[in-house]
Amino acid sequence: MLTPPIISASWGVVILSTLIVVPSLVFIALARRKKFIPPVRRIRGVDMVDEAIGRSIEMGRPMVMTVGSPGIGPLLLAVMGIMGHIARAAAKFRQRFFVPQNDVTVMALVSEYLNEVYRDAGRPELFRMEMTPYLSDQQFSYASGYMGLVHREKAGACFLIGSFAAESLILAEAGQQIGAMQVSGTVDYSQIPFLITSTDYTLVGEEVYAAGAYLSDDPVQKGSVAGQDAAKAVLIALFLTGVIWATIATIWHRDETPQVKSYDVSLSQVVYPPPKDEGENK
Amino acid sequence: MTPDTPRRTVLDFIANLDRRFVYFLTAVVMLIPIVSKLEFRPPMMLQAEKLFNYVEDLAREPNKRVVMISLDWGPQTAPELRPATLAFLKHVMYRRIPVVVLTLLNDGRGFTEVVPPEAAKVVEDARRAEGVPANEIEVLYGRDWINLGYRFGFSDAIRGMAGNLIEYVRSDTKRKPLEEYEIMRNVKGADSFSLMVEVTGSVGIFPAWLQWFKQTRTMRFALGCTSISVPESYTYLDSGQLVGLFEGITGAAAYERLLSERLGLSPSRDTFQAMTTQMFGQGLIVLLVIVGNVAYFMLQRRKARESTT
Amino acid sequence: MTPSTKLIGILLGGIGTLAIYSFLYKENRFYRLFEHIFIGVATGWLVVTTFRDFLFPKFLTPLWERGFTGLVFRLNAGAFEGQGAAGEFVKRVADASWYPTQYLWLIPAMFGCLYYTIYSRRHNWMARLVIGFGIGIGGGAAFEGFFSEYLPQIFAAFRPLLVFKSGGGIDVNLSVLNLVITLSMLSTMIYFLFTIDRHKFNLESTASAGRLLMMVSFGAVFGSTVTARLALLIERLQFLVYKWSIAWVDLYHLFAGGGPPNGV
Amino acid sequence: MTKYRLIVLVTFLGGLYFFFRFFLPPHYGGDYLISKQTWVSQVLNVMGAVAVGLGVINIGMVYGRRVVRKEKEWPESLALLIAFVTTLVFGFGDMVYRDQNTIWNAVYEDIIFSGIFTSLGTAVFSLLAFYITQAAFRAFRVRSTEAALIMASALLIMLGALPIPVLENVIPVWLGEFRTWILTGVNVGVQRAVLLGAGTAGLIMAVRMWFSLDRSAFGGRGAGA
Repeated sequence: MLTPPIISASWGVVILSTLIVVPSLVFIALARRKKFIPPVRRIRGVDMVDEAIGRSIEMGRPMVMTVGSPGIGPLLLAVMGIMGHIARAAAKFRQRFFVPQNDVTVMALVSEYLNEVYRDAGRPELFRMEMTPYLSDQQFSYASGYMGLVHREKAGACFLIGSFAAESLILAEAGQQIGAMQVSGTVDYSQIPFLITSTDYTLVGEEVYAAGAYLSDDPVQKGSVAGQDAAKAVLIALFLTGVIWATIATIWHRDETPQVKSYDVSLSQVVYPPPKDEGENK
Repeated sequence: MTPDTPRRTVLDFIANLDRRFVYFLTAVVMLIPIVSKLEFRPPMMLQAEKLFNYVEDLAREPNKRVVMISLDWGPQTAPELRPATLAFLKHVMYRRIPVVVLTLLNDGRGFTEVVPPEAAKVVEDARRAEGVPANEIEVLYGRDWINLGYRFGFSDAIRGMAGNLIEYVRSDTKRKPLEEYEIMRNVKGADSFSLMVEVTGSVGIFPAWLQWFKQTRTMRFALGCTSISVPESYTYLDSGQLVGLFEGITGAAAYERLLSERLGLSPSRDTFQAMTTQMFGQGLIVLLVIVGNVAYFMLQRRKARESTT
Repeated sequence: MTPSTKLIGILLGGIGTLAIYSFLYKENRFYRLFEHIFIGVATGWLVVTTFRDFLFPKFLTPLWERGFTGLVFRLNAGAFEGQGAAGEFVKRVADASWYPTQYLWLIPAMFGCLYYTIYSRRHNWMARLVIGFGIGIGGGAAFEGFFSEYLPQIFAAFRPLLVFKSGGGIDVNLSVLNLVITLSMLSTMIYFLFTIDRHKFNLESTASAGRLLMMVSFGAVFGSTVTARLALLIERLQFLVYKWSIAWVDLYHLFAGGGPPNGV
Repeated sequence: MTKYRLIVLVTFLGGLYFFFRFFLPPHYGGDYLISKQTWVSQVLNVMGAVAVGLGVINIGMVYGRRVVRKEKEWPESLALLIAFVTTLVFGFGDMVYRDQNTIWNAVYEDIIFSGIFTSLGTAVFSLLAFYITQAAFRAFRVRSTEAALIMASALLIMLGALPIPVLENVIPVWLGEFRTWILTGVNVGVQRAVLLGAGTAGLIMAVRMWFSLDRSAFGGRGAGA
C-alpha cells in the first residue's frame, strides 16, 4: 500500500523531528560555550577547494562559482559558507571572482553577502555588480551564458556547488574544455554521476553541508555536523528496527501476505497514523 | 623500431581523441539514419506488450469504458514522450475506445490539440484502406475523444477529477459544457475509467495520480516515461500498480511495431527513426568506451614494457 | 512578398541552433551574439510572464478596480451630491467598489520593494529584512518539506529480509534484493558519518564498501540517462534536416515569385 | 545592534506560519492555517514578483555599462539589450491583444517564443548529447577501482538497454536482469541513503538559519568567521 500524503504532523512526526533536531541544538550550544568542539573529519573536497583556489591564483586566472538554482533555503546557506571562503581568498589576492545568477532573490542575497565579505576583508572597492551577472532565470539561457563567461574569462577554477538539473553536465564541460580545475557538489542525486565524470572532485550529498561547516571555521557549524551524525544514528536505529519488525511480521503473516513492507509495517503506522477520512476506502 | 611507430601514434590518437573529433563523430553517426531515412525494426518490449494486451482486453468488453490519458510533458521532453502518446492514442482510437485527453502542465496545452488529431488521421486512413463503411470511418470529437486541456493545480485537480469529473472540469477546450458530449455520458469520477495513462518526464506527478486517482479493482494505471525515470517506474511495476510501461522512445517504437504487426496500422516513421537514431548514438558511446579502454590498456602495457626494458 | 512570421521563426531558430553548436568547436562571436540575445529574450520573457500571469491579474487589476476607482469616486462623491441621477450613480459606484482592505496588499508589495535597497550603501540593511524573511520561510517550511518528502522514504526502507512465495516457501530473489537494498543503504549512511572515528569503531571497510556501492549506482544512473540525452539531439537534427532546410526553399520561392510551395 | 535584532526577529517571524501550519493539531488552529494557504502564497508571490526588477537593473548595469563605455563585447551587449526591450514591447503587445491575431501576437509567438526562446533552449539542452558522449569516452577508463566500477555498471546498463533488433537473441538475458537488479537494488538503497543524509543535514541547517544561530550567518554581525 502507498503511504498517504502528509498534511500535518502526528505525534510520531513530532517525536521524530525532536530526535533529529535536538541533538544538534545541544551540540551547537556546547560548541558555542567551547565545552565540546567535535572533531570533524577533514573531507578531501575541502582540500580540493583550497587547491583549486591556489592554482587559479597562481595562474592569474579568475574563479567562477555557480550555485545552480537552489532558491533561498538551507542548501544555499550551506553553499555560501564555501563561497565566503573562496571570496575571502579572491579579495585577499585581488583575484577576479564571478558568481552568475539565475534567481533575483538569490542574487540579492549573494551580492549582499559578497559585498560584506569584501568589506570585512578590507577591499570594498573590489566588489562590483559584474561579479554577480544575472543570466536570466531560464535553465538553458543561464547555461549558455555560463559557458560563454567561463570561456571568455578563461577561468582557472570553477566551483559548481549547489542544486542542479539537466544543465549540470553543460556547466561542468564548459570548465573542463578550458582546463580549469573544478570542484563540484550537489544534493541532486541524478546529477552526481555527471559531475563526477566531468569535474576533478565532487562533494556528494551532505558532504556539501559538511564542507561548508569545515571551511567556515565556526564552532556552531562543527556542532551541527555532530548533530547531523547523531540524527543519522537515530535514523539507522529506526531502519534496523523497521527491517527487523517487517521480517518478523512477514514470517508471522506468511500465509496471508507474502511480503509485509513499508507502510504496512505497524511501526510506520505508529509514526504516522492514517488520516481518518481515508479509512473507509481500504 | 620503425614499423612500431605508426601503430603507436594510432593508439595514442585513439586513447586521447580530441573532444571536437568526438563531437563530430556523434553528429555524423546520428545524422546517418536521419538523412538516409534508415529504420530498424524495434525489438519487442515486455512492458509495452503487456499494455497492448491490456488494451486489447478492454476492447473486447461489450460496454467500452472510457480511458484517460494525461500529457504531462512540454517541448523539452516531447522528443521522448510524443511517440508514446501517439502510439497509445492510435491504438485506443482504432479499437473505438473513448479517450479523454488532458494535461496538468501549462507547456502541454498545445500538444493536447495536435497529437490526438494526428492519431485520428492515421486511424481514419487505416479504416479507409480496410474498406470500413464511410459513416464509420471518422474518429469523432465528442464521441471518440475529448480534450479537457490544461487543468491547473496538480494534486488538487486530480482530487477534483477523481471525485466528480464533470462537475469539477465543467467544460472542454471548446468551452462547451461537458454534459453535451456523448463520451461523457457514463463518466462520473475515477471509477468510470478503465485505464489511466500518464505520460510524463517530471518526477512526482505520477505518484500524485496514484494517490489521488484511486486505483479500484477495475481502474488500472499505465505510464509513459522518459528513460531517466525508468528506474523509478520499475518500483511501481514491481508492486503491480502499473499494467504496462512505455520506456522512452524504445517502448513507443515497440508499441508501434505491435500496432503495425497485429492491427495493420501504418507505423509512425518519426518514432522508428528516432529509435534508430538513438540506437546509433548509444551504440557509439558503448563502442567509444570500449575502444578507449582497450587503447588505454594497451598503452599502459606498452609503457610498462618500455620501462622494464 | 513578406515572409510569414512562422517562416522567420523557423529560419531564426535554425540559425540560432547552428550558432549554439558552433560553440562545440570554439567560443566565437556568432555564438556570443546568440548567447546574449538568448539571455536578453529570456529576461524579457520573465518580466512579461510575471506581469501577465501574476502582477496584472492578481495584484494590479484588483487594486485598481476595487481600491483605486472606489477611492476616486468616494473622494469626488461630495461634488456630485444632490445632482440627481449622476450623484446617485457616483455614490453607488463609490460604495460598490470601495474595499479598503485591498490596500493591505500594498504592504507585502512595499516590503518586497525593500530588495531594491541593496543598491544603496546606507540603507542596504533594509534589504536584509526581506532577505531574512525569506530565509525564515525556508527554515520554517523545512519541517513540512522534510517529512512529506522523506517520511515515505523512511517507511519504504522497512523491508523484510525474508519473503515468502504466495504458495509457500521462500522467495529467494526478493529476499536477496531486500537484503541488498538494506545493506547498501546502511553502508552508504555509515560512509557519511563525519565526526565518528572510523578507525576506532572498525567501520573503515563498511564505509569504503558504501563508497564503492555509490559508484556502482552512479554508473547505473549515468547509463540509464544516456538515451534521454540523445533524444534532444534527435529532435534538433530532425528540425534542421527536415524543417529548416525546407524553410530556406520556401524563402527562395517567396522571393523568386509565386507562393510558398509548402505553405509554411 | 538594534538593526541586527530586528533582522533576527523578522527572520524568525518569516518561518512561523509554515512551522505552525505543520505542527499545530488540526482542530487547534492547524486546519485554519492550512485553509489560509492560498492567501499566504499570494502574499509571498507579491513579495517575490515585485523583485523582478532586480534582474532588469542588473543586466542594465552590467551590459549597459559595457555599451556606454564601449568595453569589450559591447556589440553583443547591445544586442542583449535590444533583444530584451523587443521582447518586452512585443510581450506587452501580446498581452494587450490577448487571443487575437495581430502582428504583436504573431511576432511574439512565432519569432520570439518559438523561433528564439524554444529553439535556443532545445539547442543548448541538446548539447548534452555531445557532452555525454565525450564525458563517457574521457572519464570511463579503468584507472582505479572506483572508476572501473562506475564504468562497468554504466556500460552494462547501456548494453542491456541497447535496442538492437539483430542482437535480440544474442545479448544474454542476464544483462537485462542485471540492469533491473542494479537499478532496483543497489541504486534504491544508495539513493535513499544519500537523499536522507542530505535531507537531515538540510533540516538541521534550516533550524540554524531560522533561529539565526550561525556566527557567520547572514544577519549583519559581519561575515568574517
